[in-house]
Amino acid sequence: MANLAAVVGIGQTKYTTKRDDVSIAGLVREAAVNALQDAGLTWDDIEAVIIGKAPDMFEGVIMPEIYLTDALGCNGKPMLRVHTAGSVGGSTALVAASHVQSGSFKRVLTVAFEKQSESNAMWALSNPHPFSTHLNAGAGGYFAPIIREYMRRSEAPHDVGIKVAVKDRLHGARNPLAHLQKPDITMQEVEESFMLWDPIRFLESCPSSDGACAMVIANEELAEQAPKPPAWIRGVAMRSEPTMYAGREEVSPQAGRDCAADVYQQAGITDPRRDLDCAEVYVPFSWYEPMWLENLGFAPEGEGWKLTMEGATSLDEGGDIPWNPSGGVLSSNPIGASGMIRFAEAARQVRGDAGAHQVEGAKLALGHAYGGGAQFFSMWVVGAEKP
Amino acid sequence: MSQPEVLQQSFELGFTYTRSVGPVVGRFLTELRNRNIVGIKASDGRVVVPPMEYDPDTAEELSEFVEVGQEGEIVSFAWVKEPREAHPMDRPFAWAMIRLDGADVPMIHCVAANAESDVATGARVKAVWADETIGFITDIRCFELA
Amino acid sequence: MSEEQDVITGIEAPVYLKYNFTAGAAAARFLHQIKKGVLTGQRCPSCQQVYIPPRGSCAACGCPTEEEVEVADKATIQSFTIVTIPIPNNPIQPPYIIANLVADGANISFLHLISECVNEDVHIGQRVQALWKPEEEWDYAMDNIRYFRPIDEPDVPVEMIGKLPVTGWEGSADD
Amino acid sequence: MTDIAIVAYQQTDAVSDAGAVNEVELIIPVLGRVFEQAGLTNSQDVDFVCSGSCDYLQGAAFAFVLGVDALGAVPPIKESHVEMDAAWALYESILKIRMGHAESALVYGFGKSSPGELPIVLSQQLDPYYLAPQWIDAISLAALQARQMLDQGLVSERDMAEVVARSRNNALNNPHAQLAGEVSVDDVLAEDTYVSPLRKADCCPVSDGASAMIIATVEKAEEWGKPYAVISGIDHRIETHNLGMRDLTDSLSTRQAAEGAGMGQGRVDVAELYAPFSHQEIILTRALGLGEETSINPSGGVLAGNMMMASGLSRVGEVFDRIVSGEAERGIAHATSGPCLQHNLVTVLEKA
Repeated sequence: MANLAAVVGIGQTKYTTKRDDVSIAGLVREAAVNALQDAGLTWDDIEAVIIGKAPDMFEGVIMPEIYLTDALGCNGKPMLRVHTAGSVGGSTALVAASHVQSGSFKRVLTVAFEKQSESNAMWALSNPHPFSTHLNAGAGGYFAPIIREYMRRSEAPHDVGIKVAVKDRLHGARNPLAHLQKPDITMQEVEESFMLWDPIRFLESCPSSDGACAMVIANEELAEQAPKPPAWIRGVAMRSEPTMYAGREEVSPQAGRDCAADVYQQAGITDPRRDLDCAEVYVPFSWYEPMWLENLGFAPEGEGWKLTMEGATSLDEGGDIPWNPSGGVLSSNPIGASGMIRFAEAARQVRGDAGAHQVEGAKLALGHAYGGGAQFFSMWVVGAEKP
Repeated sequence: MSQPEVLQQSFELGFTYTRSVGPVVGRFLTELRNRNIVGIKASDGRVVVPPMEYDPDTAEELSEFVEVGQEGEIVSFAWVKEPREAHPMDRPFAWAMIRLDGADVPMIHCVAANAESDVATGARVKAVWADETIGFITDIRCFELA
Repeated sequence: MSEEQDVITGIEAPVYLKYNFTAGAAAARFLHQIKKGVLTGQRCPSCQQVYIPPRGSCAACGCPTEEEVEVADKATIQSFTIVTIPIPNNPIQPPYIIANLVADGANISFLHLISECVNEDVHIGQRVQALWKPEEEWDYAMDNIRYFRPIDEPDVPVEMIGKLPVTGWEGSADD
Repeated sequence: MTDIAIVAYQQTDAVSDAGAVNEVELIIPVLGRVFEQAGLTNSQDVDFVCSGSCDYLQGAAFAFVLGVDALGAVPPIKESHVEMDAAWALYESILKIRMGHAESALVYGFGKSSPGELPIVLSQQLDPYYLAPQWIDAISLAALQARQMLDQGLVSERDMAEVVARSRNNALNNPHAQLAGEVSVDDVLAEDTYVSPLRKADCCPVSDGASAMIIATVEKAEEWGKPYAVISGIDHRIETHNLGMRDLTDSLSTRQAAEGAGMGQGRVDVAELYAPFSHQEIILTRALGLGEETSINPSGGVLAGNMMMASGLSRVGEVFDRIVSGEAERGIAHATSGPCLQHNLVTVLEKA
């Protein structure tokens, strides 16, 4: 049986296109210091640091924990670097939690970051390789055909993605840290935005952001002494499957369904829409909201889009299950940190500390991340109450 | 099933990264452009060159800059007989840890010399500036024996 | 002195590394065959599925694949996207269609371009065939196929995509 | 704390150029053998999988994603990855077992370093403003460290040559070694310097290869009925990235890790140390306080073949092999990362 663990401090940076005032270390450091402050702790209180980010090619610094040791106060401590593609922010939080849940550590710091302005994610993700056709047009090029197949199967109206794009930006406008601030966004504006990878429009895609997110995770005893309410970790799960194999279900991957079932079972959730108060789910392209609503069991297969269209996932429409109240990946996307932001924002909700995007009375929340060809999944459920 | 001949192709993985440097690294590079070298004072009072942003022992932000000399002493060196393509020199040279005058912590840079026997631990070296300084570590083109 | 000039806030850092890539065994066999104008996949000894391009293993079963299987240069569109932004370092000009194509005789899709079509008419289940470059330009590359173009065959029902024999698609009875 | 059993270990030969083998083709045979050794079929038979690799070794982002193709991950598995040596993947897997979310795990590491110029590739691990733009290769940094040792009289060139000669001779008994032979100290000393003061023989070769291990709770290992060794402790520590602020002639973080892992609580019969340069073996031996009773690097160590991202795990595997064969009762394995031994991990293994 895992030891209890809880999030006792959360720190983020303001997400933006280019943080031109800090070094890579400075960016990572800022989130970490904010998390320590939130937890009322100093560097000496931290026993180990777990860091995550997406491919090293994004910043061109190989195994950056080596250079970031001092910025994160790690001299003489254990430091671990996780990399599980786009899900890495979530996986990193889970590996950090396992440091405490295993009983090996009392309190650890975890940080995930991306300083995407140092390079060009499109370049890093579609770097030509010998003997290959080099038709890889970035993440959007990869996911667009899968979205098209979802649209065909579900017979969803064409404007579901547009609605998600608007909803998440309106959420983001409540979150001062969100990269995109578009309080006046309209369906028409999204619909008229440039079609990048048909059927994905510009405003249905995530931005490219600089940013870092950090959390302090502590054991039961220290969490109970924490100055601010802890977010108790009620379930943790990861699943992976290969990128391509014959007969793979790409629209609703088995790995996502299995991962959700695992984390719900641990948290005692039988009906996620009813039992959870909100969810922070990795939605980098708007259509992934209805797709994940189904994959995560919030709606029957083929009907996820109905929840979206009913406003069930919208704070502004008073929905019963707000998704991405922080604005989500569609409002801020420092790739390596995006998963951890989902996990941290879920924790903020149950700590009652989410400011203008607080879901009133939130007690139980889901944090979700995915990566690779929608093949790596990591999830946690956090609660206001101790399990 | 036969093993086909091996297929090989060279490729370059390359990008020119646009790095923002923050105030500490920025100050050092700005001074380099002006042909000055500055260090920073660590929590234990040691002067570190190039300046670190965060103290290794206390993890605190560092901010007290100290101008140091452009000459110093070799603390250790490695003699490179066959420079690699990426290296800053195309003839034999040394990488060295150099403790600049006024600094406590050595920095690593290259030293131009005619022969390995000319270089020694404890030898005095001085900075040689690039013809044009732009605010980059290679504004110090190399060190040479003083 | 320094006060009179702008403080440096950013630098350009060129990071260029040279590699000598060697194709894996499965890829090398595939590339030797495509240089002759033949598309070759590998069949999993366990689940019998045919992978192309082959990677030397069945990703589902995790076992090595060795049996080589020739597949057709006719294929079915499993899905696609119309891309309107350029690919870095690639001469193809947008808008262009990139499709997930399953060749007849294969069970898994690969990416390739669709051309000689009306972009708006391209659809899932559509039949296409490779347009090869002139033989004298063939190299160890999938680019030997310039693109795929629609052919006059009935659409393949979605549930049949990825299950056609190498002999192709006759069209179902109710077409 | 739950004791962890190592049940199986396998590796490829360390080779200078694996040639026409992609990541999956490199891994699959090793995984096949390690599952066979444990009496298992594939990753469906373990509860967790964790791997270590580095994209930049061969210059392709997401190298580890292809690794998943070797696992038989259908239906989906619990799987994670560290962009580090697989010794740290072992560490992560142990936490997973200790938290009760797994009873067994597959750990593997792989690297194809031959496609790039490894010492130059590794220069991009350094500070991206001051050091990486100078392209200071990893061998030159080690040479700076060796010179400090020599200047301070802490080692002689003969001491270093003795490490090399012992490595080459020990490697004669290691079928996976890349460099092995009856080499004398004088043979080594007769060699010219390479990056002075280092000779080429003082430096590990560049190797391609992979290794894999299966661990489990002791209860599970008993159930499987295979011989096993017990991991009684594991810890790792990192040091400042500023080489000028470290005492390069010592390895403080190795000592801290050894203390954390409980190395001092018994005799050390065998030690496998990840020392890519001969003088670093001496630094590590001293930092750990190893004496005459300890057989150091009986496999030849990484001077006989350094499979980047797998070598740290291999050190653990080598000690495991010696314990289950009865050659040793208790041993330690060391792994390192970063320039001049910046980050160090120590595992203590004991007879079951």
